[in-house]
Amino acid sequence: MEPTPEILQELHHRMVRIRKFEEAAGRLAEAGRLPGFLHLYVGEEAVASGVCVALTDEDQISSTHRGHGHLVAKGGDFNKMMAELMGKATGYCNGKGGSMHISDLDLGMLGANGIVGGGVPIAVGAGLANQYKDNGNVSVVFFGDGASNIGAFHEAANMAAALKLPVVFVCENNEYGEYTPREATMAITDVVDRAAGYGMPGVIVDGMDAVAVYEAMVEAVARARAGQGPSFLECKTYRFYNHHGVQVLGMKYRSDEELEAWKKRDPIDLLEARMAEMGLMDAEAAAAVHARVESEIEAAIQFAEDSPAPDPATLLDDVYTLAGGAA
Amino acid sequence: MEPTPEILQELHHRMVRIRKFEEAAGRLAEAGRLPGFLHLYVGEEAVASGVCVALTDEDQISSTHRGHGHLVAKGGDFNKMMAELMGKATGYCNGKGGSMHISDLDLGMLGANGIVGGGVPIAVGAGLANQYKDNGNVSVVFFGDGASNIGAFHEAANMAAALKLPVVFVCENNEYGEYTPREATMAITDVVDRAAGYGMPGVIVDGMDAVAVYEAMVEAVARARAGQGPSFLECKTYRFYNHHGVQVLGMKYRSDEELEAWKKRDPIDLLEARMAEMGLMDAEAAAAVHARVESEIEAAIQFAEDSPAPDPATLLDDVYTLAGGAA
Amino acid sequence: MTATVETATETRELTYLGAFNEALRQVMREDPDVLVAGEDVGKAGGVFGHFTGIAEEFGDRRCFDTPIAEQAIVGLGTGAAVAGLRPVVDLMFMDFVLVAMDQIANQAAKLKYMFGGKATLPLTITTSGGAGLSAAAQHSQSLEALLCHIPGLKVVMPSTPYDVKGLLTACIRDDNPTVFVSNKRMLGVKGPVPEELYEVPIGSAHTVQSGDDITVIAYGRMVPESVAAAKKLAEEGISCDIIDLRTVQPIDLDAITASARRTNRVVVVHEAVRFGGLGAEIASQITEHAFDYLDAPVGRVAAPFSPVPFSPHLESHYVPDKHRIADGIRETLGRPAPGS
Amino acid sequence: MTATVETATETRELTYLGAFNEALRQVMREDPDVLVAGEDVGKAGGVFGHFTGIAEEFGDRRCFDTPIAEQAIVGLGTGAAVAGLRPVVDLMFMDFVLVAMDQIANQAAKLKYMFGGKATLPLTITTSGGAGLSAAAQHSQSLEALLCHIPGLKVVMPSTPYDVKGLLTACIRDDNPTVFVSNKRMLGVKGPVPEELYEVPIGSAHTVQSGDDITVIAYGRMVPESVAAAKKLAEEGISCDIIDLRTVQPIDLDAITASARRTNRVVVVHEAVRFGGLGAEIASQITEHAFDYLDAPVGRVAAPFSPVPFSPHLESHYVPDKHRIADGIRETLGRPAPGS
Ligand SMILES: Cc1ncc(C[n+]2csc(CCOP(=O)(O)OP(=O)(O)O)c2C)c(N)n1
Ligand SMILES: Cc1ncc(C[n+]2csc(CCOP(=O)(O)OP(=O)(O)O)c2C)c(N)n1
Ligand SMILES: [Mg+2]
Ligand SMILES: [Mg+2]
Repeated sequence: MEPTPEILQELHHRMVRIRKFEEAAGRLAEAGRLPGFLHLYVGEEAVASGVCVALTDEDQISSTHRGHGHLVAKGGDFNKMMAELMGKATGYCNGKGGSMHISDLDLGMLGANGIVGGGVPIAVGAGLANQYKDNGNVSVVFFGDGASNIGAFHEAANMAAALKLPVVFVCENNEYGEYTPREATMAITDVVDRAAGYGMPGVIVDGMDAVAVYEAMVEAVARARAGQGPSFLECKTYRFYNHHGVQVLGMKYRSDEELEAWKKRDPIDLLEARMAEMGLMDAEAAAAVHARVESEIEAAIQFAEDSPAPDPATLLDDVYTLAGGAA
Repeated sequence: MEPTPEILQELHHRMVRIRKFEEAAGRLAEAGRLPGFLHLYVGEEAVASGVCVALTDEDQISSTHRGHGHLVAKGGDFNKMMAELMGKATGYCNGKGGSMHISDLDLGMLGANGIVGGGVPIAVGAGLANQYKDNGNVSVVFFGDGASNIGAFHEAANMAAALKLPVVFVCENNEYGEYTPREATMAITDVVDRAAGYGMPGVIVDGMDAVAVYEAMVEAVARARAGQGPSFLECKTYRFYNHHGVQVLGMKYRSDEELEAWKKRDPIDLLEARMAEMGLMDAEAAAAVHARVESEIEAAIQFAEDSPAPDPATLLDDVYTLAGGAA
Repeated sequence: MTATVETATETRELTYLGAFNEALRQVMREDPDVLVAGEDVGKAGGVFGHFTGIAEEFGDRRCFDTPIAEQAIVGLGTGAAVAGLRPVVDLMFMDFVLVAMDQIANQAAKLKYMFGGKATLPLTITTSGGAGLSAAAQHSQSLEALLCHIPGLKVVMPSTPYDVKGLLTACIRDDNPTVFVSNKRMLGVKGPVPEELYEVPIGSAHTVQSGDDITVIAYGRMVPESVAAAKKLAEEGISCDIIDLRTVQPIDLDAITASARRTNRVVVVHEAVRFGGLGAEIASQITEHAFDYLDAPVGRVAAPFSPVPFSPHLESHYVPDKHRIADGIRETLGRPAPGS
Repeated sequence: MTATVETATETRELTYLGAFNEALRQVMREDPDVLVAGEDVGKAGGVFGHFTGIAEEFGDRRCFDTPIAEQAIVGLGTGAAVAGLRPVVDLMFMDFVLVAMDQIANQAAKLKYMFGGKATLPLTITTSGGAGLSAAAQHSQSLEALLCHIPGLKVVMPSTPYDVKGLLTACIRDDNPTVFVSNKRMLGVKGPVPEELYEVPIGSAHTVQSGDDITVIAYGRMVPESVAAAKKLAEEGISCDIIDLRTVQPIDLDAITASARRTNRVVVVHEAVRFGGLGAEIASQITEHAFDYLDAPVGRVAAPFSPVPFSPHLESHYVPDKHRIADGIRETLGRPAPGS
């Protein structure tokens, strides 16, 4: 169904929040102020936003190594995110997880994951819990085109279909897995061609169009909540930066033309243009949103900088749950 | 193409060899004369025979836990097979592998496998070797309906398609994985629906009709030899005995009606009827084949019985290859 | 654990398998969040019979068959646990742990820590291990050493029906990922089992018999084999202190060190391959904590360095038994074998 | 290996990564059956640069990118090896060994034995392990203990460019499944490397420096850390005999026992988690073979029992370094820390 102005504002706001957070993270990384790996979501904002605006806070998502965008879209807290990226005690994971394991179970964000495909069975497990509790919640699996080639994805997709679980599989097809193009790793063009093999309905969506993603997602979620089982969304999208970090490798694995063509379809520009046409947001209003988010990001960076490092005494905490249980 | 009389004789002969070997093995197992697990191929003879008659001795196959039929169809030696099942030193694996690991690399039989799906990537690897050596050989993967749900199958099928390897995927869909019916473990009826997800052509074949399997296989093999990549054959078949051993469990997991309906389409009866019609084999001639094979089996049992047990001193042999290499 | 035994009101004989099934039923009756998933666990009740009648009693929403997909089976349990259930997932053979190793060791075991503690994972993985059934190299392994090396997991390997019931209960009630390993060759073994539900604490060993000359540490099927060996050795005047570890992660260091300090000689016994097996860790910890008390290096009786052979003629020489255990004990005691 | 060094005609400095790349090129030039497959190993030359220029020199039939499918990558190598090639397959991070564990441990490692010897598997699996890059719990592990417990595999973990070249050559030429583990933090380390192709025998340790007070056994990045610790300890009058194991399966028992019998005290150092780590096996074997020579239990310096934390503030306390190694050595020597 045609989204309301409020929905459009929400889609726009979440995309801008992702974009600003990621660009700030990229700057910090290039300045050597973030440890570890950093997989930026810039360019793919329409997918996470379109998907998560169609969800409730109780619905769950499982994420990937490229997880910041998913968490921001699910309502993640900038302070805790930035602090986690810096490895501070105030971060989402008390500094123990970092970018690749950032998570917020209270928001139903079941974690970024360092293992490609590793999060897929976990979201399916959450789907089992939702079905069993009959709580009407839905779990969503974000995964890449490359992840669709790994066994864990296949097993979990088939499991979800066999058990008719309330799960939505969202493929972020950005045409590359690290530095290797899709054509080198699969003989199909559309990952959604795999849905039929699980007995799931599947659709292809313009992953640069937040509204299109949102609309397709609303249907998939309704289907899941109605107990009709899982479905598959393939979102055609593109990452604007390198696989990790910002700069592209010395080695060229994507052409400038290709990159520029995709950038012409920047998901935020597209939505702002559309909203302007509809008279819902002029340049000034858009700029205001950008500015507000930017200042939140600045505050988050400050918060993270000012936060204490984890106390070495906590190194061995939380390996096990001590309360309850027999141990 | 319509098979020649010689091909029909060959199909019939291999099916009878499988049937007689398996029934003898079943009798020995019930008499407590075979150690370990025993997964009989009875009922599915048309698949292994139809596939292997379309192959040369240089072509390879990778097998499953239900592997005797595949080895017999590829030309396996009854003596070495029976001796291996009895755990004798004269067996194919010197008694170290048994039923679940029976193999004959000289015949291109890359081994039965105790891990469902475990043999799939291995046959794909053999396909890589064939492509690299450009030797025109083809490797064939036998796998069950249940195996199509495991990650290793998915990864290897996609790998074969991505690398355009000369591999044929032969699914033995007998509608059950152990005691669980297909409907419980997948939301599709035809496993071949997965082929499109790998960009492979796929066909459904009557797995009780050796000629149909053979004809479909000839096409798939030609395609592979021509460098056009892998293809997928789904053979609808049924096992006449229990998942392992002969008797059905106390617990009934298949109805008598279902079993009887399939037995009415016994692959050997079907081919004998067809050949009789064509005037290629009368009851007497068929009986002669059965009798000849039976006597070979009896000899093989004798050979195995008379064979020595493995010398305990060989327990630690063949863990590593000692000749050559740096070690 | 005698304490717990005494609290038992009604005790009668059950098999190892029966104790498993009863514990599961009783836990499922008390906690509606416990459900069971795995290959052939539903209608068939499991290929070994662990789950017989569970689907009938609790319905197929609480005990159901899954596709052959070990990674997804474990992940199903992990996700369901994080989302508030208390799942039991079954991996038919312990060898299949290798198929699901990423989901077990990179996911289930690490999630809580990676999330800074903000996750609870009351997941129980049940599986069946051990050799001696001519099941060959891919259906006979004892892979506990791989699991015990992974922080975040707890692993139990009971040797009696009593411990099966108490440890399975403890595993399911535990808020961490636990792995419960049945021994395939002990499923029919009978022993006293209280009717009511009870826990055997994870991490506590059990002294099977007291002795003064040497400490024998074993678990799973190697416990009865060690007892049989000790009986033989008693005739030679050797008195063994036999400790059933019961839990292999964490191990009961106090119990084993105390015994080692008293007997001054120790032999560790397991079915798993010797190199890199749990025996090495146990021997090292004992040596670190009782070095001055030891009169000989800690002995290890385990499988040699090869896959498990199929032929019974070979397998019988592969798996440790009472004879090889007795030899190992004599060797550590520096006693000649009788008649030598 | 000094012997081999002397036979080297031309020696110049190469990085750890450069030595890997050169060995691979030279082996591929001499043997057309060697090919390389893995994620991003083709056009990109590997995410760490191990395979830079290989596809350019040998073409994309001999060095190509695969899908993200670790099980199929290992199986591809296993099948190709059985069918007569000598493949090198790469698993980007050692943590991903867990994803492919069935294909490595149930298939590649066991095929030959299960087939009664009738298979040859000249397969090399290359991977990169080790912590210290804030890569967190799923990209920092040292999982050699899991591989070393599996009969059928050989595992090497070099610490110098010289050994990288010699061991990679030996692994690829070996007719068995081998696992070559690079240490992610050593890729830029420079050292002398002969120009011509040579092998460092699999299974032979190397004495890095001779000493009399204690034997320090390490491998991978813990070797330079141990050397740094020894330098510090020398000032305290402690002389260390440092042995670089280089191969962790099989281990060079003769070399380590001989040293242990001479120094009477031993410390084993590794990055992996202590519980169930290789240190336990090494300590046990030394204790078994040199019990009467030991003045103290074999010490172990290793990672504590937790996943690898992300934050550098925590990780620096997790991974063993020269300070903790020095402390471990002093402890085994019963020496107080200076200033205490
Ligand atoms: C099991 C596993 N294999 C390989 C990697 C290394 N790796 C990290 S991200 C990535 C590419 C993933 O591609 P895709 O799924 O398309 O996601 P994208 O990065 O394009 O968003 C790879 C190969 C990994 N983390 N886990
Ligand atoms: C990884 C793994 N999981 C489970 C098993 C146990 N198992 C052996 S055969 C089998 C059923 C296989 O079904 P299918 O692939 O359809 O082959 P079929 O037995 O029907 O010929 C199962 C579950 C196994 N051997 N390996
Ligand atoms: Mg991608
Ligand atoms: Mg089947």
